Amino acid sequence: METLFGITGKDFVIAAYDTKAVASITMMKIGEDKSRNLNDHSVMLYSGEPGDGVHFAEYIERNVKLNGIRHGLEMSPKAVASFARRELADSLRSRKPYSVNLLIAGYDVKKDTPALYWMDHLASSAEVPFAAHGYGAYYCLSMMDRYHRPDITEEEGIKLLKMCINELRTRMILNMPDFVAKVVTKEGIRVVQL
Amino acid sequence: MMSTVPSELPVTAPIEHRFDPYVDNGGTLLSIAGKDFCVVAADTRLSEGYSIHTRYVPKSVKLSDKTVISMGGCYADCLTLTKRIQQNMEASLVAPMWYRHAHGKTMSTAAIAQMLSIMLYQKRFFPFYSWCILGGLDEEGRGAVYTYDPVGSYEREACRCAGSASSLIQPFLDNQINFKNQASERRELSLDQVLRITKDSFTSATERDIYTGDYLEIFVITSNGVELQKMGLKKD
Amino acid sequence: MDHFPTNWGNPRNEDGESYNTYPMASNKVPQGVQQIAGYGHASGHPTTHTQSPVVTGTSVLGLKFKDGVLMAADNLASYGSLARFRDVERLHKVSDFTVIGASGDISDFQYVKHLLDAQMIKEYNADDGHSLATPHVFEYLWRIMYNRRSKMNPLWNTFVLGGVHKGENFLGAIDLKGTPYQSPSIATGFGSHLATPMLRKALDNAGGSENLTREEAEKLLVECMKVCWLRDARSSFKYQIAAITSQGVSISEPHDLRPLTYWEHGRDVRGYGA
Amino acid sequence: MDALVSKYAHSSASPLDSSEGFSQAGFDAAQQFALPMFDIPMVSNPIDFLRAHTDPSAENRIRIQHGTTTLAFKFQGGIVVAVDSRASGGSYIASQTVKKVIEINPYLLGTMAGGAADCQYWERELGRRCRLYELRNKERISVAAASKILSNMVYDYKGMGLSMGTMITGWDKTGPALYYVDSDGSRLKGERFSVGSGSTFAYGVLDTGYDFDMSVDDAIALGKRSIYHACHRDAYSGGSVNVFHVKESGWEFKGNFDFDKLHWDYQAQPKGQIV
Amino acid sequence: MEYNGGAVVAMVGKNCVAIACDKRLGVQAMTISTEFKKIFQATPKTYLGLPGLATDVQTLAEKFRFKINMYKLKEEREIEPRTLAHLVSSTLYERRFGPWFTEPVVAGLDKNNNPFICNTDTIGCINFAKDFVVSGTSTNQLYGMCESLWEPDLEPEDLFETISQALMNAVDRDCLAGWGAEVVVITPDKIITRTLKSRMD
Amino acid sequence: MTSRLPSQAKGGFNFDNHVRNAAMEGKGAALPKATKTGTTIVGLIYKDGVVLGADTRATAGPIVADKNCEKIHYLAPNMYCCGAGTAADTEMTTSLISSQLELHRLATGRQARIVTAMTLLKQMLFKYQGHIGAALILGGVDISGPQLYTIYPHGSTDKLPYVTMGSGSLNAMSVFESRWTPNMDRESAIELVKDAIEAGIFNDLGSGSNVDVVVLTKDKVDVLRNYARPNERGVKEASYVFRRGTTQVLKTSIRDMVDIKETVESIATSTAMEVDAV
Repeated sequence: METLFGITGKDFVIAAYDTKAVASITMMKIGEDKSRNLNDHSVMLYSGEPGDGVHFAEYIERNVKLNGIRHGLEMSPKAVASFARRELADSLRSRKPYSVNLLIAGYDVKKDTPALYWMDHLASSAEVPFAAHGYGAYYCLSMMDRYHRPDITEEEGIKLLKMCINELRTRMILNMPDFVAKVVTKEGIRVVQL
Repeated sequence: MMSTVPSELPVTAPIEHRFDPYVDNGGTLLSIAGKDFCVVAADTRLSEGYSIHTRYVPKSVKLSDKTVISMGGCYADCLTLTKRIQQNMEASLVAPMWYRHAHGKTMSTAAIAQMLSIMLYQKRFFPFYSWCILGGLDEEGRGAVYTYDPVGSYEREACRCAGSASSLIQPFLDNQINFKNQASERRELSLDQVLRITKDSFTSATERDIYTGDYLEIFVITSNGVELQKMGLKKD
Repeated sequence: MDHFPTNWGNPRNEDGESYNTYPMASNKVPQGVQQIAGYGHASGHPTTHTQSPVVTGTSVLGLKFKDGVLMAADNLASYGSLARFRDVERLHKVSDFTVIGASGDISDFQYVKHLLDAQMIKEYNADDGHSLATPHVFEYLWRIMYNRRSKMNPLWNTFVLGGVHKGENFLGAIDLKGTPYQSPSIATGFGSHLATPMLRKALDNAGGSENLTREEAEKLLVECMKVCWLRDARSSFKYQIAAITSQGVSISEPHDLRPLTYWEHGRDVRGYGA
Repeated sequence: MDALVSKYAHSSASPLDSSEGFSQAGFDAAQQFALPMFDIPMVSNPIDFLRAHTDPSAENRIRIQHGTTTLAFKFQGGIVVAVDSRASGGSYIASQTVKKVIEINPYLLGTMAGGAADCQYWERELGRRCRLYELRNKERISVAAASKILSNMVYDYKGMGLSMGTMITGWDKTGPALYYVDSDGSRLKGERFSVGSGSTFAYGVLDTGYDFDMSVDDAIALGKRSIYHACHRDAYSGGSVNVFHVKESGWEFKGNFDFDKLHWDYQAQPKGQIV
Repeated sequence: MEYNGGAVVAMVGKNCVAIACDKRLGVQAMTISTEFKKIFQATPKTYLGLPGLATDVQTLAEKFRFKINMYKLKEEREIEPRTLAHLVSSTLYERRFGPWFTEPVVAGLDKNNNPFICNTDTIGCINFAKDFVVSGTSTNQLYGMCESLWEPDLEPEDLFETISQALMNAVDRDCLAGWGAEVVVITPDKIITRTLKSRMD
Repeated sequence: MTSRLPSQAKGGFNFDNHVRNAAMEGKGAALPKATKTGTTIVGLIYKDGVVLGADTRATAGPIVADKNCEKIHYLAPNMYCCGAGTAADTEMTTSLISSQLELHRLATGRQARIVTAMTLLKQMLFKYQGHIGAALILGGVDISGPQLYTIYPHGSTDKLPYVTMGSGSLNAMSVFESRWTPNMDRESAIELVKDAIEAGIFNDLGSGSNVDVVVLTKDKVDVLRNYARPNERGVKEASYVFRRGTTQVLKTSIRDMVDIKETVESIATSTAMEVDAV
C-alpha cells in the first residue's frame, strides 16, 4: 500500500513518499520516484492506479512548465493546485479517467508562505497544514494532530515524519521500505533521504 | 426511480418471491425524564407505504403505575413484544413463576428495562423490528428513560426520540432539553415546559415527516400515577 | 473482527458459506439456538412454502354505524386475471355476533374458517356459559397470523373482523404480516385506496360512526362497492353485505351493482387524443 | 407445585397452531447454566435472512447500533482503559452518551466495540458466569479464564452475525491482565490494544506517547488524549471520553470528559514537544 | 452525498437572510480538513451554498463563478438571486441523466432588498421557500430544527442565533457533518460573517 | 495551454458525469434522491370548460421537501398542465413545451390547440422512453371546446372527461366515480375537484397540504392558488428565540455595504437646444 505524507512548517513543506513499486503481490522495485517537480517551488506526489500517476503528473508538469515559459512567471502552488484539480476533474468525466491521489507541496514565493494541497482520486482538493494518503493516513493523521504546530522547524518536521514512518513500521501489516522526502523552501526543492 | 403512475401503486397483497416478514408502520415516539416526572409521547398513525391503515392506534402502553412503554416500527412485532412484557411481568421468562406472586411487588422500571433488553436479544437472529422507549420513575422517584436498539442494546438517558421522525426531533431535544450548544442557558425544566416542548416537537415533525400525524398521546408519569393526554395533529 | 462500523451487527459477506453446508448439519447448530424455527427438513432440503397467493378475493369493506357494524365483499375469486369462481362467499359468520371477511388467498381463508369453527365448537363443548366474543376471536386470529408470518409461512390474507360485544361495536383488520388494527372504517386490498377516502369522509361529515344510521351506512357501503367495481379489475358486480347488531348477524343474499352504474358519458369518449 | 405450573403453562395451547409466539417452557433448574436460547427464523438460510434485513440497502432496515473507539494498555501502575461514547446507526448519531466500558464485576472490565447489544449481552452473561464461578470455587476467576469463557461462548455463534471486539481487563493473582476477544474467536493476550473504527488513529497517538514506566497520571492522560484524537479524525467516534484505571484493589473510574471541553482545552495548551 | 459529508441551511429574517454551512471535508469516516467551506459569494448580496460531493462542489463553484461573471459582463448588472436560482436549476438539469452530486442553496437580497432563498435537488427542481431551506447530509436533522426554531420576522442578530443553533444541533447528530461552522447574515447595509465555536467530533 | 473556459450550454442533456457516477455507485456510494411529487392531480370537464386541481406537497423520500409547491404549470394562455412524478422533470418538460407552444403561436399567428400541446408532450416523453418521469394532466379550452388529456411518462395518452394521476389518483378517482356527472356547473365542478384532491391529501401520504385549482373557460382562466387550505400548521406552544450571545463565536467579520450614488448634475445649457423656427 502506497503512502504519501505532507507537512508544512514555518518556512518549508516536507513531502514524503514510500519508494515501493508493487504489481499484484510482488514488490517490483524499491527506490521508485513518486514525485515530479512541477517548477522550482512546487512538487507533486502521486499514488493510486499504476501508470496513471506518472502520466498525470508529467502532463501537469509539462503544462506548468509551459505556462511558466510562456508568461515568464512561475505558477504559484495555489495556481498549480487549481489547475491540477480541474484537469483531474475533467479527466474523470472522460472516457479514460485518471485514478490518482495527489499531494501538491509548494512554496509561494510571492506571499512567502508554504502551501500544501491534498487531492483525492475524485478531484476534491483542500489546502491543509498536513496530510497523508493511503492507509498510512489512518495512523498518522492523529499523530500529526497531536504534534504539529504551524511554526515547527524543518528539523522537527523531519522528526515528526520519522515518527509517522516508525508508527507504520510497527502497526501496518505490510512491509514498509524506505521513504524519500522532498523539502520545498524559498530556495527551491531538496531531496532528503530518510 | 419511482414514478407515480397508478399501475405501480402498492397493492396490499404483494406478489413477491421472497417473503419479507417485516413492514415499517411508521410513527414517532419520544420520552423525556424530569426531576420527579417522566413524559412518554407517541403519535397514533399506523401506515404502510403511502396508505394510512388507521388514524388511531395506541403505540404506548401503561405497564404499571410507574412505567410506560412506547414502541414503533413493525406494529405486529411491537404489540407482540408488549404482550410478552406484560406476560413476563406476571411470569418471569427465566423462571416461570409469577413475578408479582413470587416477589410480592410489581416490577420496578429498572427491572423491566433489563428484562426488555434480554427479551430483545433473545431474537438476535430474527429481530423484532421495533424501536422501544421505556419511560417511568426509578426507585428514588426520579424520571427515567431507557432506550433500545432492535436487538436490545440499552441505555438510560434524559430524553430520546425514536421512530420515523427521530432524526428530526432528537436534535431539537438535545438543544431544548439538554441545552446542547447553549450551555449558558442550562436550567431545570418544569413539567409544563417539557409538555410544551413535546407538543411542539410533534407539530413540527408532522409538518415534515409523512409517517407522523393524526393524534398525539402523551403519558405523564408522576408519583400520583399515570395520566394520559390527547391532542390532534395534522391528518395529511 | 471487521473494523468498519457500518458492517457491524450484520453477517459479513464472507460468512456466506463457501462450503455450502447450509442447512447446517444439526451438530453445527449452536447449543443455545432454539428450535422453534428449525433449519428445514431432516432430508437436508429447506422447507419451502407457498410464497404467493393463488385464488384470490379482492377488497372487503367494513363500517361501524350507530347500532352495529356493516361489512361488504363481492363474490368473486380470481385466478390471476381469470374470474375463476363467481359465487364465493367471502363473508363468514363466526359466531352469533362475529363475522369474518377475507381478501387474499381463498384457500388460506378456508383454512382459517376451519380453525375458527373448530375453536368455536370447542368453546361450545366446554359449555361453561362463556363464548368467544369478537375481540377474543380477533386476538386469537392475530396470534395465528403473527405466528404464521414468524414461521415465514404466512396465511396470504387480510382479514376483517366485525362484531358487537357488550354494547360495543368492533371492527378490526389483520394482514398477512400479523399487523392488527381497529378503525371505524376499514377497506382492504384495492378498496384501501378507493373506498377508504369515501368512508372516512362520510364518517367525518357525520361526526363519528355513532351518528350514522344503518340506512346511511348501507347506502355508503353500496356506493363504495360500486366505485370498487368500476375501478378494480379483479372485482365483480355481485356482492353481499353483512350486518352485525345486538340482534345478531345477518348476511344478505348477493346483490347486483349493475343497475346503479351510469355509462352514458362513455359514448362521448373517443380515441386517446391523437 | 411444578406440576401445577406446567399444567397452566401448557393448557392454553391449541392443538392446531400450538405455538402462538409465547414462551411456554416449564421450569428447569439446568436452564440456569445452559447457554441462552435464541429464536432463529424458519428459512433455509437464516444468516442470509439476517444479512438481508440488516444490510444498508434493505427496504425495512434493522439498524443495529454500533459503538467505536476503545483502547486499553498495561503499564507499571496497572491498566488504563479509555473509550469514546458515540453510538451510530448508519450516519445518524443515535447516542453520544453510551457507556462502552462494561463493569463485569469489581475486578473485571470489558470494553465494547461492534454491535452494542452483542457486547452488552454477552458481557452481562459473562458477569453471571464469573459470579457462579466464585460461588462454586470460593475464589475470583482469573482474567484468562473469564476471557476464555467469553471467547468460547461467542465462538459457538461464529458466522451468524455477531460482532464484538472487546478487551477484557482485570487484576488477578498473576497481576494485571489484558485480553482482546472478538466474535471471530480470536483471543489475544497483550500489552496494548485499540479496537474500533477509530483504533488506528488512537494507535498513532498511543504508540508514540507510550512508555511502560509512565506514572498513573501520565497514563490516564495518554489514554484520554489517544481517544480524543481518534474522535477528532473518525466520524463514527465522539461524544465523550471515559477513563478507567485497573489496579490491584480493582478498577477505578477516572472520569468522563466531554469531547467539546477537551478539544478547546487542548487547543489552549501548548503542543507537546516532538520526541 | 455521504462520501464527503456536509450541510447547508438558509433562513429568512426581517429584511435579511442568513446562510450557514459546516466546514468538514471527509473521505467517508476520515476527516481530512476542517476548513472546507461550502458557501460562496455570488454577488455582493447573494450567496450560493453547495453541499455534496466535494469535487462537484469545487467544479460547480468555478462553473457558477464563470457564469455569474459572464452574466454581469453581458447584462452590465448583478444577477438577481431569483435569476441565479434559475441559472442553477438549468445548469443542473442539463445533467439530468448524470447529475452533479450537490443540492445547491441560493440566499440573498434582491435589488429591492427583499429576502430570497431557495434550494434545488440534484437535478435542478427549485423549491422556493419563504421560511428556510436545508441541504446536505443532515437534512432530516435540519428540517426538524428549523421547523421548530424558526419564526417569522427575526432581526439579524436573532436570525443569527436561530440559524446557528439549528445548524450546530443538527450536525451534532450527523456523523458526517460538523467540525466547525460558518454563518453569513446578509442585511441591506452589511454582511456579517461569523465562525462558530462548535463541537469538533 | 488551450482555453479552459467552461463550455457554454449547447442544448440537450449532458451525460459526462454518467460514467463516473456509475463507478461511484458501483463502489457503494448511495446516489442522492431527486425530489418527487407523490401527488394527487385531477382534472375534469364541466359545462363551460375544464377544472384542474392539485395538492401542494413535494417529497424527498419520507420527508416533505416543499409544503406549498405549485404543481399546475402554465403552458399557454388557454391551457395548463398538472404534473406528477419527478419534480424537476415535470417542471422542465412543461416549461420547454410552453416555450415551443409560444413559438408555434407566433409562427402560426393562432392560439395553440390543446391537442398540439398534447402531441408535443407525448412525443418528447416517448423519445425519452420513460426516463423523464413526468405524468401529466393537460387541460384547456380551444376552438374545439374544452379538452382534457392525461400523458403517461412513456408517452401514452388518454382523453377522458374526468381523470386523476399520481400516488393519490385512486383516492381522487373514488370521488369522481361517485359524484361526477356530465354538464356540471362551475361551482359544483370546483367543489368536486377540491373534494377529490382532499381525498388524496388526507388518505395518501405522498400528497398533502393545500388545494390548488385552475378553472379554464373559453374566455377566461382563473388560477385559484391555495383554493383550500385544510392543513394549517399547528400553533406552537412556545417561542424558541434565543438570548443574543447564546451561540459562541470564534471570529466575526462585518463588511459594510457602501452605496455608490451616482448623481448626474445637469449643466445649465438651457437655451442651446432651442431651434429657431422662424
